[in-house]
Amino acid sequence: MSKSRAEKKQKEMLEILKKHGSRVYDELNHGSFPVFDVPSRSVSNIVYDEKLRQYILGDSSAQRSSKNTAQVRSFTQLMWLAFFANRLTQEKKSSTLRDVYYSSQAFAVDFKNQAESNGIIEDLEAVLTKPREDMHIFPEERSSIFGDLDIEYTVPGYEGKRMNLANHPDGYAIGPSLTSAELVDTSAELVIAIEKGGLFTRFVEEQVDKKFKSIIVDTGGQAARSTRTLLKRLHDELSLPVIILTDGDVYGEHIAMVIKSGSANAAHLRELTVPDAKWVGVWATDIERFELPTIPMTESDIKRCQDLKKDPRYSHGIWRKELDTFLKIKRKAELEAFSKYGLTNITDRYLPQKIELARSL
Amino acid sequence: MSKSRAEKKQKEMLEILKKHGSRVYDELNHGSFPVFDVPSRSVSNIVYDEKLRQYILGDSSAQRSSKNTAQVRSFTQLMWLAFFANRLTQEKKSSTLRDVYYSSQAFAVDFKNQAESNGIIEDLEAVLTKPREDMHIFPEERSSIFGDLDIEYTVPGYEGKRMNLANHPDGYAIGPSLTSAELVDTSAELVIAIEKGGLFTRFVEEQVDKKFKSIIVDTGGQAARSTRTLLKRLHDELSLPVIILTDGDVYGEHIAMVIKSGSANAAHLRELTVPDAKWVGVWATDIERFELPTIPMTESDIKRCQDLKKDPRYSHGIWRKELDTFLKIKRKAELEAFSKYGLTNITDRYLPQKIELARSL
Amino acid sequence: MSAERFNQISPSEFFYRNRDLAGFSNPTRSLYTAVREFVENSLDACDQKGILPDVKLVIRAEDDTKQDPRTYTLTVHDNGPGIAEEHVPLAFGTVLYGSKFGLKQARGMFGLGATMAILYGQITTNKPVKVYSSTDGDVAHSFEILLDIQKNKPVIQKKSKKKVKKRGLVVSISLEGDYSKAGSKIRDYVYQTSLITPYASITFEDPKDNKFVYKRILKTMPEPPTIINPHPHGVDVETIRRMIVQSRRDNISTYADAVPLLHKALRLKEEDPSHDAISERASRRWGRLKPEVRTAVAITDALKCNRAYLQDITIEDIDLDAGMIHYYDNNVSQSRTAPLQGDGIFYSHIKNLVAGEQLHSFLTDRFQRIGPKTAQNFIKFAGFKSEQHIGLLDNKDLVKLSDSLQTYEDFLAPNPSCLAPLGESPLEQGMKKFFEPDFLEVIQRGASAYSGFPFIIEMGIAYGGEIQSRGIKTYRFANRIPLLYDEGSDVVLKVVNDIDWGRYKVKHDAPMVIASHVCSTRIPYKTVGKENVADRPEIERELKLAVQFLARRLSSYMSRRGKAEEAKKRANLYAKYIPLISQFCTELAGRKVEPKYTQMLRVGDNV
Amino acid sequence: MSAERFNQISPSEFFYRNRDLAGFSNPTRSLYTAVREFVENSLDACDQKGILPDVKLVIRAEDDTKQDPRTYTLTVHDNGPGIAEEHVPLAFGTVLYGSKFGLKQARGMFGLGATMAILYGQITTNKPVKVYSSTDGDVAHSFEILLDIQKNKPVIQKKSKKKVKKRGLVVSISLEGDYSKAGSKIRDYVYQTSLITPYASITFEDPKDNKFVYKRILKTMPEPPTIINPHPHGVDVETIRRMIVQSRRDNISTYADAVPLLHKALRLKEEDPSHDAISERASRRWGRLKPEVRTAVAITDALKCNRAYLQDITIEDIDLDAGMIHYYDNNVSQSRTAPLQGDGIFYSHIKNLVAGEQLHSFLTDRFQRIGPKTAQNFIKFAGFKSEQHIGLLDNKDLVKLSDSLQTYEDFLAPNPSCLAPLGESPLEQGMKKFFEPDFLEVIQRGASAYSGFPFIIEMGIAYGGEIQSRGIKTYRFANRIPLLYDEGSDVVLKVVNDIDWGRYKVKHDAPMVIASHVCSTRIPYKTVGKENVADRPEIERELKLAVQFLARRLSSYMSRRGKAEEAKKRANLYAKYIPLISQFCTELAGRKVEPKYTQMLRVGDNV
Repeated sequence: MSKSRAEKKQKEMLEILKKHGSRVYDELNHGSFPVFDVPSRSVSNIVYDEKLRQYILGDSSAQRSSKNTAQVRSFTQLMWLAFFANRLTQEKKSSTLRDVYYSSQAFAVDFKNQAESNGIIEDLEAVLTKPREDMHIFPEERSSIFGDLDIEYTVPGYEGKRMNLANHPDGYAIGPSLTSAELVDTSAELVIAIEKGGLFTRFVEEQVDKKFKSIIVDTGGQAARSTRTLLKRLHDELSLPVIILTDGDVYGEHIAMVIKSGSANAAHLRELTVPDAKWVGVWATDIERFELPTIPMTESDIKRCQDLKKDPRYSHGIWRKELDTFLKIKRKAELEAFSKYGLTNITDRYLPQKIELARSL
Repeated sequence: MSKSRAEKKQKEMLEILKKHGSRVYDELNHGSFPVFDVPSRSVSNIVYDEKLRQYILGDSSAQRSSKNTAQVRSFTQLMWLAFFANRLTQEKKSSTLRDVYYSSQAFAVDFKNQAESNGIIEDLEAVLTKPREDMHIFPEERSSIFGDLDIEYTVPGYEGKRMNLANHPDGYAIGPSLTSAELVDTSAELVIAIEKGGLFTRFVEEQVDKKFKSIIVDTGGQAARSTRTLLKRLHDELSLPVIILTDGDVYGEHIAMVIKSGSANAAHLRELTVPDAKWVGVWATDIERFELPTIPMTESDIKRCQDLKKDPRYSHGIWRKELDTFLKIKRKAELEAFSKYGLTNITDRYLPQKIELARSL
Repeated sequence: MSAERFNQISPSEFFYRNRDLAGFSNPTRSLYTAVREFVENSLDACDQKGILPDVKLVIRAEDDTKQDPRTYTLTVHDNGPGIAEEHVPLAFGTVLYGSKFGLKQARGMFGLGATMAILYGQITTNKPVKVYSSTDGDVAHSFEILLDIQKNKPVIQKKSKKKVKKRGLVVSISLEGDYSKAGSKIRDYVYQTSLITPYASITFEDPKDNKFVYKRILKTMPEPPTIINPHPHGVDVETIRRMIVQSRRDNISTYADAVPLLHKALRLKEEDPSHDAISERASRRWGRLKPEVRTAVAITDALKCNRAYLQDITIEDIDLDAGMIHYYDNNVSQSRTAPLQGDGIFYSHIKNLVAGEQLHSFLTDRFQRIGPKTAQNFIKFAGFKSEQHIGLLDNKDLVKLSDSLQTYEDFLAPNPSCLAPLGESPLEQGMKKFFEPDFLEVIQRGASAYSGFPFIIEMGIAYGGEIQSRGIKTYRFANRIPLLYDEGSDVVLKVVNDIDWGRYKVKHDAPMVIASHVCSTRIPYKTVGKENVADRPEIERELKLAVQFLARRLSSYMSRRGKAEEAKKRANLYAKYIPLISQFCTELAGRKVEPKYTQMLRVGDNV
Repeated sequence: MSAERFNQISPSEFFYRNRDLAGFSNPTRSLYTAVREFVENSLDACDQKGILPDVKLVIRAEDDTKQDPRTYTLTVHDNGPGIAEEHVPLAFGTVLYGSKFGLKQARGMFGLGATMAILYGQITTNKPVKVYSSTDGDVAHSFEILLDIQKNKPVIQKKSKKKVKKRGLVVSISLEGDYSKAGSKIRDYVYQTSLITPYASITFEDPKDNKFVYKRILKTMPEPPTIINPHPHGVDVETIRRMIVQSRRDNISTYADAVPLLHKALRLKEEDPSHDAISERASRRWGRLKPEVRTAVAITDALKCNRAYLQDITIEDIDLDAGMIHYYDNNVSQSRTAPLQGDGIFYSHIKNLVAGEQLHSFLTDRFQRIGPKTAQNFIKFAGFKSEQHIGLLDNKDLVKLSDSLQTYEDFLAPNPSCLAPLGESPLEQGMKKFFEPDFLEVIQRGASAYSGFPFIIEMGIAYGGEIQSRGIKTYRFANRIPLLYDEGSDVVLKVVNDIDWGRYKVKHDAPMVIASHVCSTRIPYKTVGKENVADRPEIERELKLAVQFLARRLSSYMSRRGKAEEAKKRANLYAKYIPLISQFCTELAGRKVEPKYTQMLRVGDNV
């Protein structure tokens, strides 16, 4: 089974790339200027899909034509990226956004800067409706995972090797090999995604994995796409419920929301959301309830709150209520704030309540 | 052996804390106001020690007296921290800088802000001449390690368990359990410290560990102190030479220098340096030699170059030469720049040359 | 054209003590201000007589070995009409003596500046101003004049005359100045003045013997402006009061023509009848006498004088309340006052004279933009009666009349014939010669008005060609004076900066010049220094329309120019990128041979 | 004290057209400026006569139903010396007519402001100014006066007199104003004026019938300043020229006393000898005649007139180059000119008169700070000779003399007796009453000078008590006028802000007031608006020394006050922290019982 999944993915990617390559080849051969239809990622084309419970792209798309002098350069860049992705996929080599930027220089399709090359990568994702990780382009941010989970690697040199992710108490970095590994078996009944490395260590140390039969994931702030993919797979493939713990501020709330229903700038992709994930804290209402040490909200915190209130996903339920409470109390608290009551207060008292709560939702 | 080392450390820490506690107790009991001698960490008291090849604190120290109204508050904070470190060490619990800040609130010795609490932690380090990691206070930054290295954990719940660090190709996070583990065995003959996660993945993927019999460490930019401790232990306990690869800029050069001989703001500690570590690239001279894509140096890059030239450690050899070259060419290059010549160019061509070079030094 | 009417309006000690007010605060600023005042006087004089100006400005250090600030000689030569011998001392030796007090556009305002420069020169060097004036191109009168500051009167030190071959005026003063600091400003001033006065030749010789020559670019001059009645929106109570006094004086003064004919009109035999004879005869023939004759008779009677005396006096005012006639006796050159008797037909006649014209005719005769119908409507609006005599209005009425004139909204906009814009063609020729641009367009907007003062905007945009500077450079002019300082707060700059130039295809660093000229009978300067124009909404609007018009023209030029460049660029782009696309898709499609794209490269050439 | 010498220095149309210059640019600003001008005139008048001022200011809306801007009546009553009946029309109906032109400190400067206010009132409402003046406290003369702006002369509309019981002046004008906007500024002005004039009672009734009363705090007045000779550093060429003319005139005018005695001195029999008789007899007795008699003879001879005529004329000037005598004929009230004959002893005498005094005595007599020795040294420095006659100096000499006077460095600093500072005690009493502070200290610095003008700094600092405001509040005064606007660029603010108050234990939000008063014969204002003082280094230095002195005093006060608070704070700190230290070290040391620290807490109380 492990081989088939990774290989299927590879085959799919190579086919779709070849299809686009052939089309362009044929058009050139007939003397006509080739074009791509690139789904528009402008704000006006990003809509919230109630059914999918995430942001998706609307129907609007823009033609990128090699005939248009303003577009021929970026058309060429897009073609080069497809060509480069094709090589990476065939050779099963991973690369980073930064690698892509530099690699282009060998082919005289130099990007002005990293931002331009990132933009073209998103364009290609939208054209192929595949995440860049499928093209073997990975982010550099690292997050970690810990817990009783057996995986089987598919990366070259490790094919078929297995690993239990509870063996190294500092946690396992989530990189290309973990993201592409098969998830074989687990005794866990829950995934706890937590925003901060410090708390991750505390959770491991306090054996939250054992006490609550859980897999602990450190998202490292806003969760990188590979982390979100892994969370989705834990949920979908192993049927594990996912709960999210963040700092008690508007950014924490949004970290949870992005895991649950995606971010606006990945509206062109649909494999990154965990719609059933539950945000369990730290809520604005917890701040009062647990009398946590707080910090005043800044101007920009308040602004961010007000902006989010316009987002349809924040128009109801807990999401709306907590935003309103933040705006009322105008203060925020960090996860570490529980240390005021002792280092293990968060795992001994707060977490059990919240897990209980999540079950009841 | 494994037990003795970690336990020895623990015992040492508890003893020194008790010694200070008893002294203060006795003074109070005799009706005199207790004081601490805190070595001064001001710039004027930081000197470069040619023999130790690192910055150390000079002889100047300041008395912090509980009698002085301007100092009684910070004296109390220092006492509380010793008290808190004592509990952490006894219970073998780890905590973060942020935890310390919040934990104080339970004891009415509240810190104004994180900066103040960090300052007191450094004061205590200086008083005890022990790094905070020995008091079980860890940073949140994470770096990773990969390679054929057997370790044996000493953290609670994992005592005696072993792990080989080549099993998870995304790398192992370097946290409290890894830093405190015993280094049991390795087949490696070399440690390669590399500045960036992206390159770390590339190195693992290209099996640099096998090809060059090496352990690969991702420093994640400026190496955190736990990472430097681990590097030092790899060098000292396993007699492995350490080479360092950074971006080709002045900050990269300084990352290497800090691993080699410490940073000025840890001048009060002496277990964090690897004086024999070798910086092998990317050098300014490499930029010209390999015709790498470059970025112009900014004003602040140039300023930084000129500042470093005043540091005695940069007054000679390769350190001086490369700074001068940077100032001459006024351009810099990243490690990824080698991707211009293909993704594996750096591992296939550049790295072997540099390892060869390091051996000859 | 008639001779200038000179009249003295008031003196000068005040300015000696407050010379900062007129721009003479320090050696740098003073040298610059003195240059401006003399050059502008010369240009104004030529303009008013329709003479193509030749102006030469010379600045010399009197002692080259000294450091700045030091003494300079400043000399301005022109080919203007000159000043009549008898007016020279007063014109250059009296503060607030001049010929520019009417309601029309001129550079200077109060005849203050040149005399201030002379005064400044005198108090810093104690040397007289030297003037050479020839009104006929044949004889020049030369003067050396000091000012008696306390008395505000000229003291002639030397006077002579000689034969010359050219008409015009030369003025020369010594003054303390700082050319090392003022130099660049003076050079800018001369340069920009030449640009806005393309019909003038201007030469400047500086203290280092550099010579800056700007030859005239065209030989036609703009129409000189005419003096006209004030617009109702531009007057206050004091102005109306003066107009009423003037009206009464005009009314009374008609008698003067009747004086020589008095004995004839009254059928008297004597050449110079006595006032008794006149009164007696006039009483009998009263019904048959013309109004001006009646006036002459009434005055003879009031003053008890004979006809000859009447011929030698000028009636200044008649004050019924005080029962006095004020008159000027030309024989003794003195004002005199005589009592006015209080009854009889002669007194009634005088009373009627003083009552003055009726409001309706007063409005139509003495204001612009008030015809019979407008007058009627306005009078109704203000709550007066048409037949009311203006001489009988009391204080409250005057204030009401003034307020109503300010607030009545149906007057037409002010008549612009008192303005003298440069004209589109002269502005265009000037800018063409100065900038040699690739693109040039000018516009003169129609006349508009703010608070009763008419104004006209002229503007030109030049682009490319020999223009070396990067970014939009704006030259600002007001009544043909360049405005050099305090750019920041000027309305023209504001308008230019508010334009979204990108919309007109103009880049940030375009080589472009804008020249803007505001003409008005009263420029609303923000400061006494006359260096920037306030942002009155009416002026801002006109400036904006002018800039937008020119920007649209520039935009279409840029489009045309762009097309050719576009085609070339296109071909280059295709040649660069199509082969790359070909290479990449070949590998992607898994082919060995590249597609045949060569003919597509040619497409680029003619799309 | 002698009566004020009124003299007219010059007129007004200019100001009608440029009223912005004097602060009458809009209804808000104009109302405020008018208040200032009248109040300051009243205070100046009282000061100069040593009268404790009672000033009442009343502003009423003429029609309460109208909106701002509307017509207000502004009335100022004072108990000053009043103005003599014959001077009233000119004083209020002529621009630049006044009594404040000498070199001494006063609030107003040129008698311009009050008349400008009247002029502004007239052109906005066309109503006359009303003046009630009583110089004897018995009879008051009342006037209603309009200005004839063109002629710069008063037109009396009504005049009457009545019995009164109080001396003083009441001035009332109607003007367009905007109290809703100007109100807070006017109230500030009255408040601050009272603070710096603690010997005055000032009452202000505003249009809403609010009454602001500031009673006098003390009953002694500062010494009035005296008029003195100019300091050599403060003169220019023009001033020197005038001084020479004045010296010559003084020299000549001595003859007047000799005229009645002429026949006696010459031993002539006739009461009114002819000029022939005079000349003949004088030639023979010449050696025995006094200088002033010789002068009288020489002039009779020159004018060919008899003694009686000589008594009726005033010699204005004698111009040797032109060979003319200028004189004023009191009989016909006209200036006249007569030729001067060119030889004989009489002419020689006149020549000597015109040559004037010798440079040495000119310097010692007409300047302050030049005694005989200084004069000698200076003359050597300047390259002149002591016995040179000043009337014979040519232009070059004059300029050289002027330059040398400016640059010679060994003159003593200007004499401050022309200044009238308030004095330390009055300032202290004023601030005490106004602020009721916990701490108060004032200082008057010694006199100093810049560019030939003397000045004195007075300053006070008040702290705590009833002062409610947070942060340092600075009141600025110059010559007893409050400066309310343009704080940003004022030198006083600069000095106050540059002080490192922390060094003096003064916190950022301290409840503290600084009052600073600069007195000078000429305050170096930065702008015409007279609202901020320029940063001359000499003034800045004195201000700094004053602030530092006061700050040091404040600092020691704060120290004393701080000690007690300190001890209390210490005890609190120990009580809070020692138990914590005890708790922590007990656990660290592995003990069960806490150490005995209670007695240490008591240590805090008395350390």
